[in-house]
This record gives sequence, C-alpha cells and structure tokens, in this order.
Amino acid sequence: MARAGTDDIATSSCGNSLDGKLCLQLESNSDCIDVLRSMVTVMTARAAMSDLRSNRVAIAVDELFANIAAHAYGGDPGKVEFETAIYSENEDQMLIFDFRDYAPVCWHGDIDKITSQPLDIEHLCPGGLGLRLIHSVADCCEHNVLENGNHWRLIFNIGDGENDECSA
Amino acid sequence: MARAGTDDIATSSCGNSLDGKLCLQLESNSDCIDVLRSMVTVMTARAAMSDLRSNRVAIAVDELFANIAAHAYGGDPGKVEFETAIYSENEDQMLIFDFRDYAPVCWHGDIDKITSQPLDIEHLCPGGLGLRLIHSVADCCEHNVLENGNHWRLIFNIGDGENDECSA
Amino acid sequence: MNVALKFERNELSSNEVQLKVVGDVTIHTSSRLREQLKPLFTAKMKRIQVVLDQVDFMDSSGIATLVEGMQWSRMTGGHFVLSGLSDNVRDVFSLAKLDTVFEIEDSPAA
Amino acid sequence: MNVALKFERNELSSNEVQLKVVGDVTIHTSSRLREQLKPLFTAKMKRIQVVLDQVDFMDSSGIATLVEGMQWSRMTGGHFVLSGLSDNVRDVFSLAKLDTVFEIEDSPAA
Ligand SMILES: Nc1ncnc2c1ncn2[C@@H]1O[C@H](COP(=O)(O)OP(=O)(O)O)[C@@H](O)[C@H]1O
Ligand SMILES: Nc1ncnc2c1ncn2[C@@H]1O[C@H](COP(=O)(O)OP(=O)(O)O)[C@@H](O)[C@H]1O
Repeated sequence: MARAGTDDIATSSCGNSLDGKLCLQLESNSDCIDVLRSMVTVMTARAAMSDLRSNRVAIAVDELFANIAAHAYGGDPGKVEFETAIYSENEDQMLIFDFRDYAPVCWHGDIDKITSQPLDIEHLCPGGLGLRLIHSVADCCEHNVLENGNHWRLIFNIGDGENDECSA
Repeated sequence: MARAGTDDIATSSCGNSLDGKLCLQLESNSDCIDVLRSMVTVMTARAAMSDLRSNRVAIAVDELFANIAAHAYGGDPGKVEFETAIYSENEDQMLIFDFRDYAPVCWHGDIDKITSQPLDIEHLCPGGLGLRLIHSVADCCEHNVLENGNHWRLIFNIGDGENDECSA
Repeated sequence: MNVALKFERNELSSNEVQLKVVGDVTIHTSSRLREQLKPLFTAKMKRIQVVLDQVDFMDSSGIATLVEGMQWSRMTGGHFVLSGLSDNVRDVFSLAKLDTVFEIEDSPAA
Repeated sequence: MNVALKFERNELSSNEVQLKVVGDVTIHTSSRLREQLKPLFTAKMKRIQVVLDQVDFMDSSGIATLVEGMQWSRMTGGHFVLSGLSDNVRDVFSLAKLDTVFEIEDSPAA
C-alpha cells in the first residue's frame, strides 16, 4: 500500500504537493468537531459514498477526535494535525484519515480486545461506545505510538460498503 | 498591531504553538468552500458575534476564496493556505483570516477603486460583486504581493459591528 | 453540512411557475441553480417565482445567477420574483445594493 | 453549519413531557442536552419523550446522554421514549447495538 511513513505525518504532511489532500491543524477543542465533519463531507462526496456511509465515516472521525481530546489530552487544549486524502492502489481506492497528536498520554490498548467484549445491556454505562463505533464502521483503524505522541489512521474502502477489518 | 510578517504565513504558520488558531491547507477546489465556512462558524462563535455578523464574515471569506480559485488560479487546482485566529491589541480584539496562494497571477488592483465605482443598475452584469461584498463587510482587507504568490488578510473588529475601513 | 442543492419545481398554472431551492447557493452549487432556472424562461411563462426560504447562505455567485434570471425575464417578458428570503440572504442582497433592484416578496405565495 | 443545539419543551399533560431537539448532538453540544433532559425525570412524570426528527447527526456522547436518561427513568419509574430518528441517527443506535435497548417510536406522537 502506498502509504506515507507514520513519522512523516507531523513533519512533511502537506509539505509540497497537495493532490486533493486536505490538512487541518487545530487545538483539541470540541467546538471544532464540525470542521472535521465538513472535511469528511467533502471527501465522502469525492468518493461518491452514500449518505449512510458518509455518516458512518463522519462518526468514526468524530469519535477519534473526541477520544484524543478527552483521553490523550485529558480535556486540555493540545495540538492536533488532521489530514485526509483518497489513495489508490491497483484497482482499489481508499479514503484515509490521519490524526497526529503530541499528547503525553500514549495509548497502548488493543482496540480489538476492547471492542470484542460483549456489551453489558443490563448494566449499561454511558461511556465506552466510541471505540466500538470506530471499529464497526472503519475498514481499518491503525495506531502507532510515536516518540512524542500518537498517530491514528482510519481507512475506508471505496466502492464497497463492507468492512474487512485489519488489525489495529 | 501584533501581526506576523506576511512572508511568514506560508512557512511558519501553525509551526509550533497554535493558541486556538485554525490552519487549513487545501486545493482551490470549490467543493471545499463549506470547510472554510465551518471554520468561520467556529471563530465567530468564539468571538461571540451575532448570526448576521457571522454570516457577513462567512461571505467575505467565501468570496476571497472564490476569487483566488477563479482569478489567481484561473479555475485550475492550486495550493491555498488558510489560517484564522483571534488577536488582541490593548483592549481591542479582532478576528483575522489569512489566505496564502502560490498563483502565477498576482493581483495588482486597487480594491477601493474597484468598489467605489457606482453599480450600474441599468446594465447589471452577473459578475463583479465579490470584491464589493468583501469591502462592505470586512473592517480591513489587505493584499500583499509575494515573490511566489499572494497574501490576503481580512480583519474583523470584535465588539462592534461597524466598518472602519483601512486601505487595502 | 449538506453539499447538495435541491430543487422542487411547481407549475402553479399554465403560465406561472415556482422553483423552490433547498440548500446553500455558493460557487460550488450555483451552476446547478442556473441549470434549473434557465428553462423556466419561455415566451409563454408570465411569472417565475424563486422560493428561497430554505436557503441559509448565498454568496455572490448565487446572486449573479439570479441577476442572469432577471436578464432572461427581460428578454422573455416574464415577471421574475424572489420570495421567502432569510434574514442572512436578504442582508447579502442589501449589501450588494440589489434589494431594490429585484422584486422581493416576503413569504412564498404557494 | 449551526453549532447551537436548540430545544422545545412541551408538557403534553400533567405527567407527560416532550423534548424536541434541533441540531447535531456531539461532544460539543451533548452537555446541553443533558442539562435539558435531567430535570424532566421527576417522580410524577410518567412519560418522557425525546423527539429527534431534527437531529441529523449524533455521536456517542449524544447516545451516552440518552443512556443516562434511561437510567434516570429507571430510578423515577418514568417511561422513556425516543421518537422520529432519522436514518443516520437510527443507524448509529444500531451500530452501537442499542436500537433494541431503547424504546424507539417511528414518528413523534405530538
Ligand atoms: N486516543 C486515546 N488515548 C488514550 N486513551 C484512549 C484513547 N481513546 C480511547 N482511550 C481509552 O479507551 C477507553 C474507551 O474509549 P471509548 O470507547 O471511546 O469510550 P469513552 O471515550 O466513552 O470512554 C477510554 O475510556 C480511554 O481509557
Ligand atoms: N484573487 C484575485 N486574483 C486576481 N484577480 C482578482 C482576484 N480577485 C479579484 N480579481 C479581479 O477583480 C475582478 C472583480 O472581482 P469580483 O468583484 O470578485 O467579481 P468577479 O469575481 O465576479 O469577477 C475580477 O474579475 C478579477 O479580474
């Protein structure tokens, strides 16, 4: 897959050529969540995704940003770089979203493990849905621990509505 | 006024500290116009502007981006950097939007001159409204010719709804 | 958040037509408004009403398209009316000093 | 493009209340939904209906707030009903496997 090395994300992203890429730098303030969503709307329209799929993509992006704000930065403002582009490999196209944070808290969890726990309907608690939603809608959710933060990547296959998940 | 030098915009913008700044890099494709608008919505809400004033700010930002796409880049895709922040100077606060393009066509016109021509109501033509709208809503619209493109800056005073225009 | 512009065309009588516009009219969508608007101007059409009560945002490319509509109406002799402008859209017309040039009705007479 | 969440509260009878929500429920706005929702759960209130037909987008923080509502309703013995879910919002409930946990009505009985 023609991917940028994960360490590049912060430094060289949007450096020279843009090629339809959108890059946003912001603070992890929740009032910016609609900006990310408007970027999702642009990209899912370019990918000719249905309204339902576009909403699912928006949910995953929203939840990932919310988790960075709440858990990586603990609710304090912190720098986030967000980048989205459509990549193609052979016949396949995919819509990719990259998040880069500089948070002191690095995630070392296992999404598959967390999301494979059955939901306790009897003792529902208001939290703990974000990762499940991301996992159920993204074709792939990758995380890389960087020296000074985290890199998260969401991948959505274009041209099919199915999930064939890869490991996080 | 505590402003960044205009040549900095492209290179050092969003470099280290963000301080509530939002920076977007994109191609001058018209499908991104709503992304700029959602950024305006965030900033005018932070500035506690009224709905009417927020719409006016959105119009100015929209028209400036549309002009860069149509005139600076002639409708072809080209790199645009867009940055917005709230600055304060003494007691005054202002909402600032910076646009940086790398277009071969540099604007050498005079906004004041163009917008001071009376509108020819009898022979209305469908174009030529954008600069008038920008001029009528922004407290200041500055343009700088750079070596390899253009820098435009829109300034909106916070805390009053009046225009006291400065020269472009 | 909706990029698409939607239209509803109602023939109110044999020579009166109404075009309802839903969404934002910007540089990205105004060409679609133009496509919908242009065929309404025919010799037989006496009244062409554009209903804008579901348009929250309009930039100069939208206004330019409506200026074209006014020009087409002068050519075909039809009566061109805009109705139901939101406060924000009305404000843009007045900033552009075109609020007195267009015939603007308060609410869409259905 | 509207960041603000709006509410309309209707007392349908002395022990039935309806809360209409207009806007997107996200991490940025869900605390306002919580503020509006919480006081509705009192011992006398037998039915609390949340009307979501004007909510186009809801993320897990919105769902979490409604899960809280369900918990409050269990405490006060009220009947907690969601109605008028858009396709997108209904989809998120079903992705979260909560579409069968909540009582969801098709259209808002006014
Ligand atoms: N970006 C992140 N950085 C650090 N920890 C995270 C991150 N995302 C999720 N987590 C951890 O995983 C848990 C589950 O996350 P999630 O499913 O989104 O539910 P919630 O955010 O409601 O707790 C969180 O409570 C948090 O401990
Ligand atoms: N960013 C720009 N770069 C180069 N030329 C510009 C730019 N913005 C405006 N112009 C020039 O000024 C003219 C008036 O612009 P405007 O008032 O926005 O109307 P319109 O875009 O409809 O022509 C344009 O036709 C163009 O020649």
